[in-house]
Amino acid sequence: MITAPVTVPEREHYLNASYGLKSWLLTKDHKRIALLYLATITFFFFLGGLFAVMIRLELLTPQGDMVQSETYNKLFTMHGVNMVFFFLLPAIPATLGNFLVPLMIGARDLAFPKLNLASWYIFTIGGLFTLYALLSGGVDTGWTFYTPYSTTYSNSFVIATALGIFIAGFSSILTGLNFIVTIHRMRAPGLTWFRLPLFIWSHYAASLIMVLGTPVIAVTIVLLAAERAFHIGIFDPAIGGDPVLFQHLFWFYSHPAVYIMILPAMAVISELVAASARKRVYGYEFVAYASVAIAVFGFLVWGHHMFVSGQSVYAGLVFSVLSYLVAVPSAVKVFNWTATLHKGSIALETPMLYTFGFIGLFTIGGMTGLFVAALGLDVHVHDTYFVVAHFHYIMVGGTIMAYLGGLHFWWPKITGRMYPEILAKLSALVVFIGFNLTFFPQFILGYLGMPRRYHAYPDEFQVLNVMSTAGASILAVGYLLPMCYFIWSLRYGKIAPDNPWGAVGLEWQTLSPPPVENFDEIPIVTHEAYDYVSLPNGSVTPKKEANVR
Amino acid sequence: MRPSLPLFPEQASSFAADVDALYFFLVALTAFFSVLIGGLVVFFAIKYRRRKDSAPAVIEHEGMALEMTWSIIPLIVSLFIFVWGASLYFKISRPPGDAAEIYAVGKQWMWKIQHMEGRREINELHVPVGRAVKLKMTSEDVIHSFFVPAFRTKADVLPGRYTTIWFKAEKAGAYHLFCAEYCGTKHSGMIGYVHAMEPNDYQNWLVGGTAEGTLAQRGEKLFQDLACTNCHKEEGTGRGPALALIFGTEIPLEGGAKVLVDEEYIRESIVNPTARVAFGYQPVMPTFQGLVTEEGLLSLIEYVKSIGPKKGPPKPPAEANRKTGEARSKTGGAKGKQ
Amino acid sequence: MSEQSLSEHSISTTSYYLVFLALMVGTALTTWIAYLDLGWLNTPVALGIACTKAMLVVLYFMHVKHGTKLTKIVAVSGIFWLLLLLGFTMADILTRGWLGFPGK
Amino acid sequence: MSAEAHGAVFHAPRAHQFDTAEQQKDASTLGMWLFLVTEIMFFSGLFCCYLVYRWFYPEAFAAASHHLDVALGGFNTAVLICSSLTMVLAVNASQAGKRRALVAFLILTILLGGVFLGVKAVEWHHKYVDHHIPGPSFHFEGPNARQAQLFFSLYFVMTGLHALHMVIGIGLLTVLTVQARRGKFTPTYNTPVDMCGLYWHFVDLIWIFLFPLLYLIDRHTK
Ligand code: HEA
Ligand code: HEA
Ligand code: HEC
Ligand code: CUA
Ligand SMILES: [Cu+2]
Repeated sequence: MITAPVTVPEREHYLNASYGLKSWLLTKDHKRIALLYLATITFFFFLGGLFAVMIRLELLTPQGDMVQSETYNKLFTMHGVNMVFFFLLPAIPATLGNFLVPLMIGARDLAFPKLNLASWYIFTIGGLFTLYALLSGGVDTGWTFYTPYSTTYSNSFVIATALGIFIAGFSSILTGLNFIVTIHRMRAPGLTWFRLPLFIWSHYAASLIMVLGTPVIAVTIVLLAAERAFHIGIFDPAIGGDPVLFQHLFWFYSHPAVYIMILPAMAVISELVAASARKRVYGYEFVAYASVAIAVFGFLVWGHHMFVSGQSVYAGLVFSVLSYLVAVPSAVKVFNWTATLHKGSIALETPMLYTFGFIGLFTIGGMTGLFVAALGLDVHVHDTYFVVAHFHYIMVGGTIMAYLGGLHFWWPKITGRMYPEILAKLSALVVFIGFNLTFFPQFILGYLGMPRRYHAYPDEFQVLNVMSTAGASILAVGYLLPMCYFIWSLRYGKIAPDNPWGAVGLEWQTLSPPPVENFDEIPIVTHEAYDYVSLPNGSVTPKKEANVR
Repeated sequence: MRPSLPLFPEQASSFAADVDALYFFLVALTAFFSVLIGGLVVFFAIKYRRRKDSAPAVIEHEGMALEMTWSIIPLIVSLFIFVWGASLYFKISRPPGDAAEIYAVGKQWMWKIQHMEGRREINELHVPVGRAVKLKMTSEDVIHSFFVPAFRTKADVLPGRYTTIWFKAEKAGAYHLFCAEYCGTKHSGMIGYVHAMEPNDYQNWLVGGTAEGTLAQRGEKLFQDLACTNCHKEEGTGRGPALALIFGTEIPLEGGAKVLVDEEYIRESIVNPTARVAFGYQPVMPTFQGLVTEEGLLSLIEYVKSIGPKKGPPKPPAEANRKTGEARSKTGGAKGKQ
Repeated sequence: MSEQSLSEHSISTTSYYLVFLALMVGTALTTWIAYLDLGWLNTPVALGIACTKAMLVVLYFMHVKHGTKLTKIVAVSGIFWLLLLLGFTMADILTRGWLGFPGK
Repeated sequence: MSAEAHGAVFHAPRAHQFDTAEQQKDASTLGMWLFLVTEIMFFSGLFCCYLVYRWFYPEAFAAASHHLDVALGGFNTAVLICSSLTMVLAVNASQAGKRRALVAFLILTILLGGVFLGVKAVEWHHKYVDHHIPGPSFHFEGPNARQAQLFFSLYFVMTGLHALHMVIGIGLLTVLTVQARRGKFTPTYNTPVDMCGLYWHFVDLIWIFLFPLLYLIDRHTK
């Protein structure tokens, strides 16, 4: 696939406006910060992936033969911590969101560019803390840090890891705060709330959670660290502390946090569906409100992680019924996306393949959420591989699919280069197959009763585990491919036009890659989002006409 | 060994089939919605795929009716699942009145089981088939979780607190017992077997144990060894109240409140005696925290439960209730961490 | 003119002094009441006074009274989410043992 | 909030991403309020622990609370309220363009904050002397000694984090004072003073709740 490097036409844009490491490390341009984040989280993704591969290799055989059980426990903890806090939470908001929110609302930057840069530094410092914990021996509490194991019994680097998460939490808060203020205060003239792309609505909703939820995990971690360091006994049963209280505080954040992970993915899917079908998203208002509903009601269901924890039966009832209520807006979204395709004009490029993957896998993942939200059934499947499969279906099958789809979709805008289409389609297929082979057997394993966080397991579970491991190796190939061809395309990719997909968002009205200040002239918006009627057939209108004045 | 590929766990408890019914319903529902949505997506993608000459997308009229349909149907379906799941949950949570009691203590990384009749076992639990069994559980260190897949039930085991789990085995056999809550290095080694036995075999097994006496007898011995008798005299003449027949009753506390004497309260009275002080007494009882193991505590509790008016045969708690004429009330229960 | 536009309304300093006075009185009051036996009412009354004081600070010192609607919404949502955390946690704590079995 | 209407005059430094100074100020205010909401949620975790444990162990909490010094706590409450007053007067002065008054009120606020921290330090020292610092050396006379430790754990975490906020606030105010002396703030540009004011009042707010919750539990029973 090696072709001669294509020379870039001399035009100033955000990538070539200044050169040198300093110009990147001190940048206040949201687009460059997005790329800084992209690099950082890619690192953490592959680190987390490396742990995943080691987990899967260990589970190839029933005996705990590849690594010691201490090591195994550290592997899945570091896998979960890395993937959740240092990859998936910032994955879409801090990269695509950071890049696109100002572009989509016709702003020159986020409201607080310095905070934005600070958030990246904070994130990186948090990551370094966790890396330090990892290199000096790791941590073995599970990503949930349940007390009193984490406070009193674990001999690993709990405080350093927790501190890393604490610090990274502030980057999340800053990102969310920045988005909310930007969306409220920086919209281009004429861009009313109901003309906003759904990408913005979803990011707004996710930002609400970041702002409202993250501080609670922060203070919980402070208490955890204080208890561990000084034995002050906040959660210590020996002096009357209640370990279940820790779980309440932990899940008050960590359940809504799963919606921080899925809402931005839904944001991407709404854009991809509309652009690929060249059609307004069906039921725009419903999809928009559904985002906010998920964010708000998502705060009321955290106790569904605690159905067998010694929480009261009545609290279990409340949390269960609310979990079902919060599932409905997700269902509404799925149905509306499907309806958008009806009578669309559907392009089957790579982003759309990932979109299909997302819709299908999110449906399965979400529906299995209904299994685990069913009180009587969760008693059986709680803390088994069924739950592991449930959340990987949503987080890997859902969010990562959307993330990859979004990366392909906006890659031309971000870099000014096209990715290789055929190779991309092929890897989308590899990811899809590898994914299902990895995680579908885990549903069965879970219902059979294989508990999670098990280093060794009874023989009868082996066949399914072997399938899962085989799938993971296919999945690894599927993730390495895009990384390779994306890097390849930076130099050798075809030069991208300003609007390769014929889409109508404001971000497509500016150049690829965008100029430093995003727009030569701040657009005035007179149309609702996805107005493919006024721009028939998605034709690329000359820039000046793009937004009728 | 020939590889085997099981797809479904054995059903060995009274509610296993009920749980599976809900499971199969949900599997069918998931299959339905996944096929529906996946099918539609693929169908539309093919039918309306963009060709060189294909017409632009058709903007449809957006019907409120459609939106309502696909909001309300999932709502109804999911509430239906909720009700089903919840009723099952009550069934799984609430042991029948005649359930036999067994104590379990979780500890890094083993299960210690105590039968009332005196037998003790580690990582094994023998239960009779056809009889409901209720386990009172606690932990000596971190949180564990008692999980028997074939019985479709589990419950976390917490330090400093008692939790309950119950089941009725329906089929003789040996079933996996797992610890399902991550508890440290050998979490995956904290496993064992539940042996469900025919009632006769079970009786034989029960009496086959060591001659340590019943749990209550062991408790009585401990009660003497720890010199509890110095203060808790039978006639109530000591510095502490007489403990006969208090189990299951409500007793007045210093400060006007009342408390239901249950396992939790007795445990608290021993490890943290001054937290709630019986009416008319001084807070002089020393704490025994650290001096008694969780198992010891269980035997003490069992002893307190068993003390009758005179040295008679141990009375089951239900009977004690009736004697004192006090009903177990829900609200009067310990306000603390039940 | 621009001053008006930027700082919305300037509250007169007298109202600041009045609020200050009310806060001081509230502090004295709450301390005094704590030494009276009101039965179960002691804590609610103390919290009531604290809430009133907090309201005064938020409305006058923090200018929410003359702030935008959005500011009000943001301030209220903070309190609301605080109550969510407390309320739903207590939903568990208060109902433990309702079934009459330890842990249920 | 039409920008054109008032946007005619601004001497304020305006960042490139904003169209008008008003938009910038609006954004800062909203951002600050959102930040305060995160602060509320941060403390809410502590209030949650407090509520649960006080519900579990009312007697222990009352007994432990009686070891706090109401006089010092009350005095500190008054000090903080005074500092809130001086802070709001500082904001007022900056809006009116009175540089002298602004600097004076800022310094007063810093001093009051210092007094609060000093008194706090004295209180903590008492606790240290009395072995009421949670941990291995904790000692408490009377029943419920163990649960009393829970109270003191929360007491220290809550007042400690509150004091940390005060320290940060004093740091910010010091920077402001220097800037104010240099005449950085004008009637049209005083956002930083405003924002610091909001922060300072928030810290006061937290204390308004901490005082009755920590110091005044069942005082009448003693
Ligand atoms: C991005 C992440 C993400 C998302 C979006 C979700 C979404 C949901 N989750 Fe999941 N969950 C996790 C990540 C996520 N979860 C993680 C990480 C854990 C484990 C944590 C740990 O213990 O380590 C977990 C665990 C978990 C549990 C605890 C299980 C246990 O430990 O025993 C529960 C219980 O209720 C639950 C429920 C749900 C529900 C009801 C939804 C709903 O929001 C899903 C809604 C979606 C749909 C319903 C699909 C679309 C709908 C249709 C196609 C139409 C048909 C619909 C109907 C008929 C209703 N999840
Ligand atoms: C965002 C979240 C996320 C993501 C993306 C993943 C991705 C994957 N996860 Fe993860 N997982 C979690 C979140 C996630 N997981 C969480 C929260 C837990 C619970 C932890 C706990 O219990 O505390 C968990 C637990 C968990 C378990 C259960 C462990 C146990 O309970 O004992 C398993 C087992 O199969 C697993 C597997 C996988 C696999 C195969 C992938 C694959 O998708 C990964 C694919 C990626 C790769 C394969 C990388 C490819 C690259 C290379 C291999 C090259 C490496 C090279 C260099 C570093 C240069 N995960
Ligand atoms: C120094 C004397 C003393 C010793 C020794 C003592 N107790 Fe007590 N006990 C008391 C007093 C006094 C009370 C009542 C006040 C209270 O509730 O704390 C009491 C209360 C109790 C209660 C609660 C009964 C009720 O009516 O509230 C139980 C149960 C109990 N003790 C069990 C024991 C056990 C078991 C031991 C030995 C391991 C023991 N006690 C040792 C003095 C003692
Ligand atoms: Cu015990 Cu896991
Ligand atoms: Cu959840």
